[in-house]
Amino acid sequence: MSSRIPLPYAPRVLELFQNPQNLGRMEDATVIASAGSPACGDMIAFYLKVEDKSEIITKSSFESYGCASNIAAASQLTIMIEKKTLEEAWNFTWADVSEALGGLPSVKTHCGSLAVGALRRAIRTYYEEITKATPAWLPEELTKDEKHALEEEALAEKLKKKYKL
Amino acid sequence: MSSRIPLPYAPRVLELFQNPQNLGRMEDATVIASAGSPACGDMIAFYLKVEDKSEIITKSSFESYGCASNIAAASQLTIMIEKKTLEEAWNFTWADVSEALGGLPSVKTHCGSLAVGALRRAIRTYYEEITKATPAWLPEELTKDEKHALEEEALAEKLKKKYKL
Amino acid sequence: MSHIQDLLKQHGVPEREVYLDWINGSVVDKEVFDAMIPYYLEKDYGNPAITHRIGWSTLDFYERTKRQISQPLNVDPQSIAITHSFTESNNLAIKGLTKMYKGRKKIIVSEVEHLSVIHAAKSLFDQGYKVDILPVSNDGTINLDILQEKIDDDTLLVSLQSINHEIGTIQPMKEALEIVKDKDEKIIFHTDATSAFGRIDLDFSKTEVDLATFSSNRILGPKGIAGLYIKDGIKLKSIYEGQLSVEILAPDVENSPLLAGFAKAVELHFKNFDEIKNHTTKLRDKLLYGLHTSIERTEINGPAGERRAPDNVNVSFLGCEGEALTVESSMNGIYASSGSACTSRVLMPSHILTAIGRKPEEAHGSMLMTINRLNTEEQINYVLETMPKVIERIRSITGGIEL
Amino acid sequence: MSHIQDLLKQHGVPEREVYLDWINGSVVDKEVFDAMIPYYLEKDYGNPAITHRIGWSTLDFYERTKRQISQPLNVDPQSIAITHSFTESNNLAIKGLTKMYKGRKKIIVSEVEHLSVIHAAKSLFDQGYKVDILPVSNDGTINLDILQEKIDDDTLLVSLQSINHEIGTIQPMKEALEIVKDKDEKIIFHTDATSAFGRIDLDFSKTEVDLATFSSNRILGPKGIAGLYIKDGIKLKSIYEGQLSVEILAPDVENSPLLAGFAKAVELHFKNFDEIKNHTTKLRDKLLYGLHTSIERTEINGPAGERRAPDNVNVSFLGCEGEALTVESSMNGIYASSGSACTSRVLMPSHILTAIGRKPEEAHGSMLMTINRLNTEEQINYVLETMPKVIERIRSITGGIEL
Ligand SMILES: Cc1ncc(COP(=O)(O)O)c(C=O)c1O
Ligand SMILES: Cc1ncc(COP(=O)(O)O)c(C=O)c1O
Repeated sequence: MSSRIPLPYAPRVLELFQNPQNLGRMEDATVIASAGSPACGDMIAFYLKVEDKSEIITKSSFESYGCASNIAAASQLTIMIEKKTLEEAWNFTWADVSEALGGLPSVKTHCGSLAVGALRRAIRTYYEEITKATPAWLPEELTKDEKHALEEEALAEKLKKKYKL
Repeated sequence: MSSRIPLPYAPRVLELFQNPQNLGRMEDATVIASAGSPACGDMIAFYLKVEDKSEIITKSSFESYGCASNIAAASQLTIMIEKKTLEEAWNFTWADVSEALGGLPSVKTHCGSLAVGALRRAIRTYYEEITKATPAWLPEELTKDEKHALEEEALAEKLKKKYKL
Repeated sequence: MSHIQDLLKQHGVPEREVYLDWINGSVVDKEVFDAMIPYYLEKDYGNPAITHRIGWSTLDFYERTKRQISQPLNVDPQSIAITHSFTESNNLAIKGLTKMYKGRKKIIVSEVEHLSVIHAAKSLFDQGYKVDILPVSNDGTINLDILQEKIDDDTLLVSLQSINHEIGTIQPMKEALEIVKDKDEKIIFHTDATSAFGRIDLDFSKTEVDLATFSSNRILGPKGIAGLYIKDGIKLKSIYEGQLSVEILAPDVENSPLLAGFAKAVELHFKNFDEIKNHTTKLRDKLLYGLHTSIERTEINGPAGERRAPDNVNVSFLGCEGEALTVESSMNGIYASSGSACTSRVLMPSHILTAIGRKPEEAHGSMLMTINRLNTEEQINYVLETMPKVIERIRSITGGIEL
Repeated sequence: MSHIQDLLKQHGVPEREVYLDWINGSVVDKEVFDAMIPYYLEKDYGNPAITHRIGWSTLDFYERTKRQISQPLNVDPQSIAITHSFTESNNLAIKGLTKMYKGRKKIIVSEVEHLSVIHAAKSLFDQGYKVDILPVSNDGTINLDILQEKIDDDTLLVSLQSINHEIGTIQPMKEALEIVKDKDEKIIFHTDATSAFGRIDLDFSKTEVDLATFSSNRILGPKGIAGLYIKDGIKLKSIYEGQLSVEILAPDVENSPLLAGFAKAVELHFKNFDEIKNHTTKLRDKLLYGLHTSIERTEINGPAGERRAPDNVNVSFLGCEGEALTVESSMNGIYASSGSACTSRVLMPSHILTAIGRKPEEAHGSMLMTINRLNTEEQINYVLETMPKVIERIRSITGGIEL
């Protein structure tokens, strides 16, 4: 049976929704990545400015097509990774993001997850396209949060087929 | 599914219930008959004083163990048969009684019916036990209203068995 | 049918009136009503699953009231499903369970359960379920030995009420629960606590009760809203289909004013639990024993003393038919109901009175009076003064008819 | 979860507030509320099937209110079953029918029916029923040619709504009914008229409609009470079990204050039917066309003009996600809902918007606003002034993401 779900956001979600930090396209980004799909109602683009040697994220920003928690999660993550190395940034999980937001309703965990997926894609892209060398700490296999993004994108394809678009 | 039933009595039912005409045992009755069964929650005793030759009912009365409509129906019938011949009295049906009462709720038709059954039993008893001769107008077969009384009595026996009394 | 107004005119309004038919309909407490007003007119009237200010505010209200409603049972608010009525709760407990638990096919209920339990169980016959009916003693107490015997590997559910709604028997719930769970923990135990809520202690936090029905309108809350306690881990399926919102087992139940009333009724009733219990018990005994001693050929239905619900009076006046009794009482301003066949569509006497061994003519002469905290001692005195005349008149109509 | 109050504090109370989410929750009219008061506190609170003054008086009240409620449909009051909700009415119509009519096994519904219809029909799969789903055109109109094709000897029931609840399509009910009954009079025709009651003429006296669902809380009456019209001769069985009283198809629905409110809401609404219709139609068009012309990349969902419900506004703002839209609107004091997946438990967009061929990203960006007679032109002006800013901000968050 289909149904609506109550969404008792923590105030931090609304705060970031109202006043998102680090919102918007970054023209001079070192790397860009996106995750999710508009067909699922959730998509995030992630921009990173990475300092060369130190691999420190000096600036990051996002764009989001998504619900309030999606926007808040992406914004929250950009705040968390500020001045962190790529390795440090990699290690943030959706649970960290959710916690920083005061707890997301369980149906919304995929929003936190999607932000993390987009960030990790950006980090992988950095090593694949910029340094062309993979550091030891970067797992070869996709992590859960990255897979989640893939799943959502696959679902979008299915939806498109279902509705014959 | 068992259920309660609304009983929107006409005011005449309540009037006769409050102030029943011709209530009570008649010591000098010509004939007495009863119908129904306490096990079913409905029983009527009918008393007739019959003038010898003319076969006119000079007085009748009743006792009732039953609901308001049962009491009202019996009382109403005693009023209707006053000064009537036995033949005329015989011809009153439960529909006549119900009409005189302003219409009984359909689940209560058996109450009107029971009063008529008791009266007819009294009339039969009169011919069987007093005159010992059956007039031509008196049907040999039991009428519907008499059968109804029998059915109710049979149901009482069944109830008694069911509850092992 | 428009002659009902004439009937009422014929009846008249008695000078003194005493309402003792709380089980069949009830006003709400004035304070309860006041608590409902804002939710009808201005506040938290939204859908608690919508993401805007009114929706969120309604959600906040919803969670707060569910917390209040769950308090007397001492359980997690999340374990309470809101429904429209105790009847729906009973149906959800029984049919909703059988939709989720396949395999076991036996349901055990008692003979004196409310019809919503008995009929809900029997409605499953055509899906291969077997319904075992427990007999009761002549005061309405469930036979625990037979319960012990009937439980087997095929038993899915035992549904036994906490207090009987008609004759007030307080059932040995603790013992029944022990028997069931000792034999097999997996058997689900449901209790219809509708008539027990607010009458006896119902702390479920330390028991193994799996499901419990309770309702708002037995404690002067509004009708149209009720609850089902569902122990964590028990799975049910909604008994009808629709769009679900906060409640995931019953569509279309989110109703702020009724919830506000339910919560307020709970607050008021349980704040004064002991006082209400003492008050009604005193009036109950006064009425029950008063009728029994002052009117001859009067029998008490159900147990006496501690084992009787504090608000239940049920007696049979021999030689009286119950519908006539309620009408004559009514004309004297006393409002009560009867287990007589004449008040039922199927013309059968109350299944509860026959279950305790009453002869049909005893059942027909029964009167059920429930005592509410709004009733006063003066009212009971009036009833005690008046009923002998009522009975005398009805018996005079019965006259010499032998029963 | 207790942080909802903090969430509300963070949100704040906007200076101006316009409620347009009537489909999801509603206050009652002040006059309706006033009509309910006596039945909560002092009057006709009894059970209408009990033989005492309070019972009879309640019965009289019950019959009078049912008469009022049946008037707009121009049918016999006895043909109206009272239920707790339109969801229950829809379930009773569909499942209650299949319990009585054995043999035929096909049910035809449209793609855009309310979930209570679609899911009730589908719940019968395991009893061997087949559910045929009619497609709709891109304004939501039922495809009558396919209806014609699908009807066969096995068809028991056709259930088609009168007005779509989400995109406001007024369905060609008369034509659909003719097609069905011309082919086979024995096929039962049900219409979910919940969103049509009070919006279009629903005189069933001269039609062959067999069953029709309607509800109180769409015309500023209280929630918790609804109706099902059942044409004389059609047999249904109650969908759950209990003690029945006046209503013989739904246990435990006799609720005097809610009935009083329902009847009063009917009286007030239909007394002013034309006025309400003109008022809402005017505001609807102002809002619908206003949004469409002042905000680029905005698409209207559902038909325009005469074939659209007088109170329905539904548009998709491309490049916006619906939940974010409702939140941003809310912070500007505009309360509406969305067909976005993000507001649903299953994360799927509205089945109605996808049925009319909207791409998922169009469905996600939809906003449903319903206009009530309590809304004013000034409020609509405020919405028209404010929404461009709302959309602009949401689109700025989406930024360059390509959809
Ligand atoms: C357990 C229980 N039994 C019985 C009833 C009511 O019985 P009746 O409808 O016969 O008065 C209720 C509630 O009304 C109830 O909760
Ligand atoms: C026909 C119809 N559809 C839909 C709805 C409600 O839909 P939702 O719960 O999705 O707002 C209602 C009533 O609420 C309805 O009557």
